Amino acid sequence: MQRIGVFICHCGSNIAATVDVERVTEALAKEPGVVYAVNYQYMCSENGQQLIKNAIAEHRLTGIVVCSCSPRMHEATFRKTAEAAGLNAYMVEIANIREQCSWIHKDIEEATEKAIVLARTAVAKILLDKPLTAGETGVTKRALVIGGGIAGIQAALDIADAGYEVDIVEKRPTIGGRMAQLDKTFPTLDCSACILTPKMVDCAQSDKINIFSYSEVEEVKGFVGNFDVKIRKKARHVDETKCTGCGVCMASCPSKKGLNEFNMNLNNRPAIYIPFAQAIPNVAIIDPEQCLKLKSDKCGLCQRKCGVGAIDYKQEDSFVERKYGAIVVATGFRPIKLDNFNEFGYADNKDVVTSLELERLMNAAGPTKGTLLRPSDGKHPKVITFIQCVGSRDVSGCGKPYCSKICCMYTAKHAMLIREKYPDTEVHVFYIDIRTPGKNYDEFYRRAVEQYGVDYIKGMVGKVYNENGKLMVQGSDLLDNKQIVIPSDLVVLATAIEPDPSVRDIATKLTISIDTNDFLTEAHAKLRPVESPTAGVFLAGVCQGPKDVPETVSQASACASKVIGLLAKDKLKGNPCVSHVDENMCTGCSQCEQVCPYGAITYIDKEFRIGGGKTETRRVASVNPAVCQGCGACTVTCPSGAMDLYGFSSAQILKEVEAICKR
Amino acid sequence: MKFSYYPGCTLKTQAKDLDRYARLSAAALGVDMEEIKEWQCCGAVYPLAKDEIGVKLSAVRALDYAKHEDGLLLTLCSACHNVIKRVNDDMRNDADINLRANNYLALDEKYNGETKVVHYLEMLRDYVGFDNIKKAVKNPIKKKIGAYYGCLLLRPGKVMAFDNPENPTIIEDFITAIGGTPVKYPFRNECCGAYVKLVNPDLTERKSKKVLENAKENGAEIVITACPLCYYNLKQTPCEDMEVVYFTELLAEALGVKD
Amino acid sequence: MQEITTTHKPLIVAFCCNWCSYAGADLAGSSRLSYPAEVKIIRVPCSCRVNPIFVLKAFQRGADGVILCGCHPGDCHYSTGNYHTRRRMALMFSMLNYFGIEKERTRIEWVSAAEGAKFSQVMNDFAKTINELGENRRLEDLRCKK
Amino acid sequence: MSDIFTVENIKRISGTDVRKCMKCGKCSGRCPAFDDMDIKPHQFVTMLGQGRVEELLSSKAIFNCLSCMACVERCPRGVAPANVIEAVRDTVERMQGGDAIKAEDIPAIVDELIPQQLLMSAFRKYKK
Amino acid sequence: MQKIEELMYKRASEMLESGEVDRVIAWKKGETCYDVSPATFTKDNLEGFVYDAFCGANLSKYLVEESKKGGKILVFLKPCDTYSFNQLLSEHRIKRENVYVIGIECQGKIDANKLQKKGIDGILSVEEKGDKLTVKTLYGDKEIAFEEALSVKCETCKSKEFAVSDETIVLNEMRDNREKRFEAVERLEKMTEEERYAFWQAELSKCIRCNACRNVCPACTCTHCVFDNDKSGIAGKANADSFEEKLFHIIRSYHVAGRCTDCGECSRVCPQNIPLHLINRKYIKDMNEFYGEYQAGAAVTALNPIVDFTKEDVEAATVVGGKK
Repeated sequence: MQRIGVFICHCGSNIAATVDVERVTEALAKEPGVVYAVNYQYMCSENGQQLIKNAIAEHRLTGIVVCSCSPRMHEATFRKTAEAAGLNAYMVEIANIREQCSWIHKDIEEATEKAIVLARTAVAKILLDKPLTAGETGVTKRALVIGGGIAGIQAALDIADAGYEVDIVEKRPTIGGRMAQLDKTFPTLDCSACILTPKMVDCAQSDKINIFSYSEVEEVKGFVGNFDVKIRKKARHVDETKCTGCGVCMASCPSKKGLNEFNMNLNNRPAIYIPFAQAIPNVAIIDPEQCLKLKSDKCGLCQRKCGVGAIDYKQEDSFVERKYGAIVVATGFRPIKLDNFNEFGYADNKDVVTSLELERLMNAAGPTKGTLLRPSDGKHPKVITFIQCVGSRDVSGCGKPYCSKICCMYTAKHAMLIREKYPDTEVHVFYIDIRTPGKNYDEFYRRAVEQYGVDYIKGMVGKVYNENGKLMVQGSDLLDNKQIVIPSDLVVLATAIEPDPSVRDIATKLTISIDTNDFLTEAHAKLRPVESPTAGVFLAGVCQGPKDVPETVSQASACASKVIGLLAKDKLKGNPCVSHVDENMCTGCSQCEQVCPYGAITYIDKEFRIGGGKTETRRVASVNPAVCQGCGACTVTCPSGAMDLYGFSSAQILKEVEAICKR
Repeated sequence: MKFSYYPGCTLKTQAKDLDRYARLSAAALGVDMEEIKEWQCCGAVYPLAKDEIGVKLSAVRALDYAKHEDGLLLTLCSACHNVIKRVNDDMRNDADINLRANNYLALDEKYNGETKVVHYLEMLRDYVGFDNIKKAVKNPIKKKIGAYYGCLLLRPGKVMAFDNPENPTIIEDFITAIGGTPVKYPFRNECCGAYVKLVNPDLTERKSKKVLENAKENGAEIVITACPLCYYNLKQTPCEDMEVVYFTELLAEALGVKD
Repeated sequence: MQEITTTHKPLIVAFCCNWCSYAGADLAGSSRLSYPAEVKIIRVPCSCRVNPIFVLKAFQRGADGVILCGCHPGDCHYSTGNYHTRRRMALMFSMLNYFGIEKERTRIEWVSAAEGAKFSQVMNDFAKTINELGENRRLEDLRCKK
Repeated sequence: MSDIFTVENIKRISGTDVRKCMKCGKCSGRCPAFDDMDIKPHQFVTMLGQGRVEELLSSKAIFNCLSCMACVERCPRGVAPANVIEAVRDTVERMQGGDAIKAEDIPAIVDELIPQQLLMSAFRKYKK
Repeated sequence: MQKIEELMYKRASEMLESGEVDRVIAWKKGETCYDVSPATFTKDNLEGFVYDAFCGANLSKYLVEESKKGGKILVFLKPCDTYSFNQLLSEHRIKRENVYVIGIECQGKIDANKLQKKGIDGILSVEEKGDKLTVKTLYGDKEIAFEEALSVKCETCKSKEFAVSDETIVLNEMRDNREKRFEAVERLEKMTEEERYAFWQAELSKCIRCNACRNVCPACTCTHCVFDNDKSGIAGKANADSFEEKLFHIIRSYHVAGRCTDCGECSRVCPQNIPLHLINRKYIKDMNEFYGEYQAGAAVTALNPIVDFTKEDVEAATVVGGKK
């Protein structure tokens, strides 16, 4: 006979202000099976938990129902509490009377009634609960980092530093990511390459880090501690082990009209190329769309020129299968496409550029060798106008509803650098709001105004058009209540950023959730910001939300510490809420095996006594509890009801339905 | 190919050319334009106020008529196009307007935006195809031509869904098809000054002048339009060596059916 | 004579998968996006844990509407669970409708952990639909010919 | 007609939520009739939000708005300043003597080429 | 038919004699000509062996228990029964190597009830002559159209091909009337919800929970049925729990969905003449429409649509209640 205790939390006033906790306590005390019911201000507090422990001992409770916040919040807490008091951790049920009740209802009568129903439902369920013990699985002591930008690099270096193996999978031919494209970084104006490339080299030199460049994650199976990942190494048509990065092939290539992605397509590169001087790995790659040999079997010059015989036109995609204990997702971002913002004339005017393009135009390794020249005619721009919030904070459907977070700072940086290097240049910035929270950030922006004399105009630009060779920037000066037109030589659009589109595919493969803006969802917005909802998968960098370099690095290191914590364990406690089969019921029809996504079900021939001293051999299902993840697909497929799920048994759910429907 | 055709008042009076050349060209391209019966004025401007239903009813009548024909309503005048397309959008997406309009009209069967509104230019692009026009051209118009879109064809972009509202290309593609050289100029989608002509003619003249000067600066010899009001305002604006014509006139000329 | 009128209080059972929809419901809660109290949620690990029997039981015990919420297709925490749900429930709901149960009484919605607003909107909408349909007696009475 | 009623009515018939405005000024940055407006497009939105309806009703800008929809097209927040302006204009014109144009004025303005479309538009916009 | 029976008898006795098979599953005469039941025959006893228009029973299910006894079995299967046999093979309920299948000609089976309803009583024997059926009765010969006497399960026929067989005995071309298969379901679909509800309430209220449908169904081969399992939460015999009482048929049909070959045995055996096959057939029709044509039992290796899926599957909201 079960003896159930019910503990009703006030959650301060979060619950108690809307739910009459006294009435809930009285009602629950009368429920069959309930021997004790009490309410308390904060059940999750030290005192609250002590209250539960005492009650378990005093009333010889066999199970507890806590009516509080979402089980996603404190189920684990109360399981530990129960365990500490000698109960089985799974003899705990939570009635969610905060998120599903007090927070969404205003009427006390209505909320109290609903809270009572929810609590009764939990009691109905716990009466059928059974003590469960979690199984254990081993941990593969290796991590996978998806994305080789600054987030991925930092995470990999930190994990490797703790002594664990790390693989970086980067879809581009080199690691480095967006940060490698930046000229300077705010708020200190260090050269981006100078602080990034040593980290890239560290990755290449670490014996713990293995870089799969120009590779993509093909398939992910398994679960925390035991992921099986298939990696596609795309054909680069150059043998990585032989290429020395000498660059002779690049000089010899006759097809030189490829767009240089690293320079934001502002200049050209040959069909065989190394993305940039400090690329890691420093290995050439052939663009199959552009290579004459691959397209029409003509040429072959690079192969003839290559001194080490690294060119392999016949190379095909290959696959690597590896096991990992943890995965870090760091897939980064890209600037949005500007097709919906033609009022700024980006499509028609070469001298309207995005901020990332400006980074390349200012960079010593860029198309202009670091001298700021207009793309149209190669002249020095004398008047430069910046437009902020291009595509950010836009709910009209043309852009992104969020603030891209980094634009105010990099625009101030650009303005400052231009005024520093070319003091005769006039710089205007159209802004809606300036958002510079962060250490030394607002000071940085003010320097642009006070020290460098950048003209900040509060207002938005309505149209950019070409007139007499000038880019006419027509916009509002709201503080002056005027419409102004600034004839400019160069217009820079602080373009919104969005998650790299590859993240959708990765999210699907890892079964982690993505929000309406394609950012990955963290397990808890405040308390678990670097964990995904899927155990063993962590998030770093802009794939989780807009952030700048220092924030990205912090998050990457936080991810690394989570990964290290996970890999340091030899065994992981599994989820005991797994499927199990009643062999007496099982007919061996194979349908459960067909729906199991994990291959956790196999069949065995087993002898059964059938009475009269006789036996018969029947084929029955068998569940591997270490592999089963507890989705329950098999339980519904099974016509005979032989399959059931611990913790969510059919009988329990039916009782819950009955409790809810009891009027 | 058959379309129910809504000409509109102005095409029966001051803009007869716009209409006549459209019909001649359509015939040459094998498009059947069947003028709908007993059409009424579209209301000339789309009423922005949510409580204005009466002005929208004639558009709904025309739409309902076309629904019972081939479901395609062809328009030519930019203003009619704008009004009818937007009213159609209301009938599809604004439950309140839909309800009230249907209550007023008491049609046999409710009208819920089933008809597709097609502008003559959209018809050329999506049903005839500019490639086919190119093949049908007998006298290529070898001139530098500036397309003048104005406001009504393009905005609001999401409702009109005519072309990219800030970087349209449909008329430029049309110009290329009839053998001309399109001149893209930034003011092609700016307002000509519209009806304000009657109360503040100075504003209208400034706006129209800016459009023509901008087209000229970019090298246009002719400016073409689909809107009788733009046509009037631009025509009234003194600008040397700049012709303003309806696009259908050039089309008829190119197809060799201009009488 | 005074007529006693009892107003029917509708009852809606919502099965929510732990990973997406239940989290979406939590988000609706923490964002204070209300939905009617007649909606009561049962937490299941995955929408594919929902046996059609549970749906029938709910109706039989007097539920006026049953809604299943799961991760968006392709985003299932267990990879494929919601694909199974989609088939099973399309067939089961179609069958219930074949027996004359109003098709509006059953619904599947895909709500992610980030879609608190959608969760609230879905529940408001479903509750409104169920309120309009009124009391559901059909399944209960299916074998009792009056 | 009380002010609060007028404000709410203008909000209602404009069909736009002025609270969505984030005060970026893009509407006014784009407006082709900006110089002829005593109250600017972005101010219409702000002032309606503040309930400053008297000022709006006496504005001359309502007759210079071209309804070109550029402000609506470009608003990043889905606000429609042109609808607000039209709602104010309609409110003015629905009051007695509110018409901005009278039928008897027309013959003097009209030339023989003027298209019906222009007359109809003007009548719709300036007269009830 | 007489001729077929002779050939069948000949093969059965040959194979029993030669020891190729140990037992034969076929039909056996009862007290009256229409009281035919499935039976196991051995070498010593082939008495009562029959095959005529009353042999409607699907013999495949009997193999489940019979094959456990060891030895090799000869079974006679009509075309539609072969699908059930195949389906059972795919569910590992029968070992293929233990069974010798002879596919036999079938022109549709008749229902004595239908004859009796037409006022034909005292039936002694029947004789098929093309489209006509001659019934010898105590009160003289009666002739009716064969079609009018067809058992409800044979009114439409899903196939005249043998999904599996080791040999066949077919002398005449078999009548094909499969195009009408979903007509009755469609008629119900076209009704309003209220009309459908009234229809099923009228039908299902006749049910006496005799379990005949479950016991005869070749897809219902669970070791223990959920309805008999106290732990399932839905257990119960008649009236024990009103839930199960009311929803027995919905759940039963769901449990066999995707595995039901549409053999029609449920309707054939129902003492209350409830058209149970219309429930199963609705699932089949839905599956065909939603997920592509599928015939359970057509192939042993095929994945049943209820355990299969595609990423582009239709949503319930767009298909339930038909497209509007």
